[in-house]
Amino acid sequence: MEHTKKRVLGKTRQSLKLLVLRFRTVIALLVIIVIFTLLSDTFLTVQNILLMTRHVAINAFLAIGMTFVIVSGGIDLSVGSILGLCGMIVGALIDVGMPLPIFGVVIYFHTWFIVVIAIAAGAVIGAVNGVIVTRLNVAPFIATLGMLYVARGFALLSNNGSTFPFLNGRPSLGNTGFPFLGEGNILGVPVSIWLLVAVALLAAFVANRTPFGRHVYAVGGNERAADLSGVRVRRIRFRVYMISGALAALSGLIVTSQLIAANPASGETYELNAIAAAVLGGTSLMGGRGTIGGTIIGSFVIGILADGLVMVGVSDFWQMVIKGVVIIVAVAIDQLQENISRVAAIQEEKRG
Amino acid sequence: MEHTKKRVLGKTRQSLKLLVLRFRTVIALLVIIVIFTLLSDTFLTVQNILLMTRHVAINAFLAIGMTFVIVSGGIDLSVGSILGLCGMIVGALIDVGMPLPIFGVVIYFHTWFIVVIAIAAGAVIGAVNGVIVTRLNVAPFIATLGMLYVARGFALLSNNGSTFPFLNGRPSLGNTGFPFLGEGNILGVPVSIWLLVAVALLAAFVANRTPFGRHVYAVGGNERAADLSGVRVRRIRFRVYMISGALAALSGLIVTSQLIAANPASGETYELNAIAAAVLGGTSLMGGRGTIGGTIIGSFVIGILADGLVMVGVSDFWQMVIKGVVIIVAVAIDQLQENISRVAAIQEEKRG
Amino acid sequence: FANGAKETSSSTSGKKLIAIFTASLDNPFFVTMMNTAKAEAERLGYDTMTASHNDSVDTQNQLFDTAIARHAAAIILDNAGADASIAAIQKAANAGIPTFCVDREINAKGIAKAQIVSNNFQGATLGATYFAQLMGQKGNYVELTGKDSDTNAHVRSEGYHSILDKFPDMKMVAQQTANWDQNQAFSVMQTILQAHPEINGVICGNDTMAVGAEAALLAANRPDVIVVGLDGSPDAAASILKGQMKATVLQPIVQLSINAVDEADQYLKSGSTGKPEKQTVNCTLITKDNAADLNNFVLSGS
Amino acid sequence: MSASEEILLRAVSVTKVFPGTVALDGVDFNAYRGKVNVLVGENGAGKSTLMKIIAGAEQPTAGKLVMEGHPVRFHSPLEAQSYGVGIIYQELDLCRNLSVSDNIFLTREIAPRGVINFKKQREASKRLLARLEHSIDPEKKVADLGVSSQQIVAIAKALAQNVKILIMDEPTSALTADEVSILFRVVRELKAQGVTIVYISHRLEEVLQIGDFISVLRDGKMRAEATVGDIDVNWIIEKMVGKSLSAPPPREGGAAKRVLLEVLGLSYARVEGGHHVKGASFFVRSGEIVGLYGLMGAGRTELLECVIGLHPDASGDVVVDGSPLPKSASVGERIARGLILVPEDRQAAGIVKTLTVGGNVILASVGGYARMGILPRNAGKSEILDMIRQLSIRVSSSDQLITALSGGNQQKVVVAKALLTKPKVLLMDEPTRGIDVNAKSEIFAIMNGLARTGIGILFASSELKEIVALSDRVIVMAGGAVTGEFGRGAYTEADLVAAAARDRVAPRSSGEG
Ligand SMILES: Nc1ncnc2c1ncn2[C@@H]1O[C@H](COP(=O)(O)OP(=O)(O)OP(=O)(O)O)[C@@H](O)[C@H]1O
Ligand SMILES: Nc1ncnc2c1ncn2[C@@H]1O[C@H](COP(=O)(O)OP(=O)(O)OP(=O)(O)O)[C@@H](O)[C@H]1O
Ligand SMILES: [Mg+2]
Ligand SMILES: [Mg+2]
Repeated sequence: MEHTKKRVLGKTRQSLKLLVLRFRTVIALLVIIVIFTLLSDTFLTVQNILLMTRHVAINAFLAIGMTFVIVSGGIDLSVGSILGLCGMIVGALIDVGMPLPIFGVVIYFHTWFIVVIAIAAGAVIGAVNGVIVTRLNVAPFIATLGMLYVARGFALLSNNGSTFPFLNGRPSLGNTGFPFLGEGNILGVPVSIWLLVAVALLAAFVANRTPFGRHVYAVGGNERAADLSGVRVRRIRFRVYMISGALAALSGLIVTSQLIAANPASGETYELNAIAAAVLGGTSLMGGRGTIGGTIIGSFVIGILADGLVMVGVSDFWQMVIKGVVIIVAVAIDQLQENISRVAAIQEEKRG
Repeated sequence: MEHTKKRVLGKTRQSLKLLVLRFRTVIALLVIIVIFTLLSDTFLTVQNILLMTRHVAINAFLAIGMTFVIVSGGIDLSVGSILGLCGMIVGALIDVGMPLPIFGVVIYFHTWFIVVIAIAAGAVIGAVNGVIVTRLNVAPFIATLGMLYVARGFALLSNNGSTFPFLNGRPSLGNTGFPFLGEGNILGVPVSIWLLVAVALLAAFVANRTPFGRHVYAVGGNERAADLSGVRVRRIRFRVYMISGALAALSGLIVTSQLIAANPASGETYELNAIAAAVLGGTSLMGGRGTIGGTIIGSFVIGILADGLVMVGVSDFWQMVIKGVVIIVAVAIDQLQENISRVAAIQEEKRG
Repeated sequence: FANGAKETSSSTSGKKLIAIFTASLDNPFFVTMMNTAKAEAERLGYDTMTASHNDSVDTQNQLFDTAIARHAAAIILDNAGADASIAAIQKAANAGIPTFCVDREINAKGIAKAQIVSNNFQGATLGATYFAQLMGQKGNYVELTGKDSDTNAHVRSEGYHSILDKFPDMKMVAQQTANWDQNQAFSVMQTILQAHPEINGVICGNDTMAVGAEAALLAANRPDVIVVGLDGSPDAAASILKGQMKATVLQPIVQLSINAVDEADQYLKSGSTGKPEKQTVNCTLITKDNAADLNNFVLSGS
Repeated sequence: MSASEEILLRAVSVTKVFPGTVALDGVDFNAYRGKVNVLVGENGAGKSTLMKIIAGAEQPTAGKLVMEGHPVRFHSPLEAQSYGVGIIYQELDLCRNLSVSDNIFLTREIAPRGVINFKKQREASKRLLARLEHSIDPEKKVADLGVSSQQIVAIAKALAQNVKILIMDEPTSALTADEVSILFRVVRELKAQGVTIVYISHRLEEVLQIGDFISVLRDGKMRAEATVGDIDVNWIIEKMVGKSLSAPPPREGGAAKRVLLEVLGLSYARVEGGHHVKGASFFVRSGEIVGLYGLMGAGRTELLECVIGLHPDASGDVVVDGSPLPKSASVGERIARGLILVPEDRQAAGIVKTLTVGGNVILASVGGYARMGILPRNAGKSEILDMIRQLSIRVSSSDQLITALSGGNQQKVVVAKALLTKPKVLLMDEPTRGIDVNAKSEIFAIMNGLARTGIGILFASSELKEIVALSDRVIVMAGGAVTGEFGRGAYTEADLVAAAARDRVAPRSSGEG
């Protein structure tokens, strides 16, 4: 009896601790939200929340792909460049179409097909990363660092450094409607938010409920063990880069659609925000640990911080400092909290 | 007898293999040099070699510090920002001195003392990285990513985003002579090259011939085993960040001295070049493996590529693409060669 | 989003809000733009919100969203891209917020309420003409261009060549981008000097690069090489006074910024700026004769 | 042996070459259907390599596999699995970040229509663990389990597949006697179901107990094959080492000497409640070998880790050679004072894989070779070579990477590293885990020799025979507490077992004294 009671108590304490640990990023998020709400009365309005969520979405797509890559034990520095390059591909396809010189014609695709092409292009670039990592055995950091330069180079080369403007399309070519992706609403909620919800749910499902997802965690946790257990390690690692590339392309589509213009410099340094979001959300850079939900929350912390600081008028330079401090402090608290709860447990034990 | 002979043979083969492995980056370097020599007749002149070495030096200092950090199992993304911030500190000290409002005076330091202060400042920032990593248990990638933002923010704040120009100093204040560091010559060879030689030799010595160096390799190879062997893991990890910070400051001094102006944006994205140089030189991002010699060669590959492409007039966009491809290919060849020599060794073993 | 913005903005203090967005704050040019506009707006009784987009169109787009969310009355903008900024400005217009472009124009008419820019092309021709004159209309020169993805880099380059290409004896031996960056200009200049020691002049797309190139030339002991920049930055002016750089071209950013805010004020009060949309203000050549009168982008006596 | 026995799987002149080593040299191996085929051999004989080839984890350099009469080639573990080959690896290759049931069903997820049915997996895991008489929570993370529980999970994982042939590479090295007998029951059940077992162990009595056929590998060559009924331990040892081994010389129990290590009231709390170690007090005298016996999870590992200073938040006093250690003393300071630990898990805590053999041996004492912070060229080279000789570590050179050594030789390197620090008290956690008989007797001889020189040795072991043979005194732990202490000759094996089982009355998490 006694024993059972103690055990139940232990369990309650355990779950409370887990709860705190789990919600540390949520708590950080809430703190940030409260602060900004006090400092700015337009901060906590439906309109502003929708707005910030749209901003968050762009980073969140990258961060979701990044989460798969990091959980598998890799890293993808090329997402920002892929975003830029895929945006340029969309721009080129809408603006100048696809010239087929041998036939002397130019093909213009339907908008939806262009979207599909762009995402496929992202997946293919991701696949190239995957091949370099899995077949040429180049460390992910280096492989994707190389791709960061290569993809950005091609994005700049694609239109000689210039933007593709006015991507409204032409009705005569059947390629109108592209701005809908970035600026359209469905049931009063922006398309990009719907997409974020859909992608996040799908990603969480894949991560938790499919063999592929389990294998990603297994590979990141202990590659050798996964290999010996029959996990097709290479295939898994290859695919996470494809996913990351495809999601970077999706992000590129939304950026391009919002601007109704494709800019070759789009997405520069976004990889750092994506990594920061994933890690703030509890993803371990050692691989094997991380959740999509955490990553989404991490994206919100980064995004709301950026928007909120602008709203309350903090200078650019201080924004940088604050962002850096928040990243470090949030992750440090993660560690501290783990320690604190450990010490608490030990103390309780000493009394008992 | 028989046995001894076999052993000797084995040794020769082993060392031949090691030789090939060791010189793969040298071979890449030679290829690059040959190509540029063919494309530009001023490329292989003493003067140009000295010039390129000076350009290489700036990255090499960062890369040497980075090598210690990576070998210990960490990474330092903040070196570029530390470079910029320490440059601004020098600029401020020469330009406006150190005002002591309570005494109503402004102190101007002697140039050499300013140099010391700047390097100490770099070491202190590195130490902060070290504390965050070792005491707050924040992953190095995140700790130094945070510092990347914080240090850059402070660099920009230090003079409100402006440069400190004309750092020639004033004879009346005894702080002249600063440009000597970046532009002076000793025995016909630029000071920064002498510094590079000195720092590289010292770093190689520390890595190979001191207990500290051995411990860095042990910590990077297996932290737990090192810990159980009595290695003060935290202290070692702390110190590598200090070294990296101090060397970033040195690099910042040279950059600032060359420009005779401190620019708050100096060093942006330099961390990527430093990491690339270390990895091209054979440093493993998993920790435990890497040499200073290799890193120096890696720095030359990166630096000569950049200068050579400018000399032969390749466009910026193509420079990016080529740089990315070279990074990937060089590391891929590294892996390939290791595989090939492994297969060769096995074949030999079969015959023998 | 078009609906919410109709009821006009008032912040806690009851004042209307003007958002001021500039490129990057690590260049005194943009800092001056921001500070001038901010001071003028506050003088006219507005609240201000300032930020920089670091030449990222996406960041700029998000800043616009934020301005719209805060019901800004007007936006003063030094934009991130002539084409890629249009959508954001259009979005603000749809939300009833007028945008006034400063310094950089956009490739569309009727969307921004005003585009008050210095005449980059004219400025470049000024600099190039003086450069050619200093060179004696002959010799080898190098051009350092700005970021390739920046329209102004191209406009200025075209301005330079519209003049320099007329002189058959002036030969451009190298053209490289230094991405508006001081360090990169320094290093690229050193390298080019190796390949082409025979040069007599360097013409740069902005002053930051000119100052970097000048440092490289001094280090190489080539004070004879003529360096000309563009912007009229304090560093360049000081360099000219020291006899190092030979000239720069002042973009009257202070005037542009004040005009933009004044016109915004005018528009908010009367519904019209009373001026055409495109307004170009001519640039002024700065040489050792007038560099001393230049103080933080303001030429006294002009 | 009878020719009528059917061979399920046959390895035909399999050769495997690693750079620097011929691990297998034309090895023929037969696995008889429905039998327990035992494979023995010294450390580095090539047993694990042969098994990895059969399981598709390594590719043979030459030779082939024949399964049920057809030549087969397994390019991946998955392919081998599809032929019904299951394996429990020596290195316990589990994903520590995943739950027990995730590990058990890795690549064999119960996922109709691509969606995993976790409930079914959990239930199936429970059943498998129950079959091994364990009630490990299937949702628990493997990282939160002790070594022996992990071993159980690895076994359960292998049992989860429908195997024709099950390879067990030292499955009992981390198990207690009770657990071993449970495992043997399962092995017999499997056998009865017609499953072919390949069984590797260094515990030779075990081999005789469970095996039907035995094959002996030495230096990468197959030396002998026999029916277990026809042979005895001496036969195995003779085939394994090429000569018969004399029993370790009995140690003369030295008279009571100076106390070198005294531990007083050592406690180390468990995060989730209870204690790893609770109020442990004991001492070790000069020239004395003290055995530390206990069942799985008794807390021996943690006790030793606390003594060496790995857990700064442990309470209690440690006195070395008369002077108390400050609570805050780091591992390095404790090493300097004459303590050193040879850890249990050599992969995770023993060796540094990126270093050479020499680099590993000198790691804990490298500071001592420095003159004014600088190491002389070839610092400690002669001592390293001495150690390599003394412990007969099989290497071609001290500059060889340690990863090229077999498990047993790697363990010797770890011992060498400890000895080079000239310890007063040597702490050894399962020093013979995964070490062959030859190396074992060498290690015993070394321990005896060290004790003779006045060093005190405290070693934890799960092997009763080892404890009894070697110890001057035995300390028994259960549930984190010391439950018994016995002088040489003053106890029976039953006494030790009884003391070790003292906490089994109440579940471990209750944390009673
Ligand atoms: N990946 C590898 N690279 C190089 N050599 C290896 C590798 N794996 C094993 N070896 C070598 O092959 C030989 C056989 O090793 P193996 O692990 O099969 O021995 P074992 O009989 O299982 O020994 P133990 O009883 O210690 O587990 C050893 O000499 C070992 O050094
Ligand atoms: N069944 C279990 N359930 C939960 N935790 C366990 C279990 N078994 C072991 N552990 C964990 O492992 C710790 C020590 O176990 P370990 O097996 O290493 O102890 P030990 O006495 O050193 O035994 P051995 O060295 O024989 O494995 C325990 O304190 C506990 O944290
Ligand atoms: Mg083995
Ligand atoms: Mg143990």
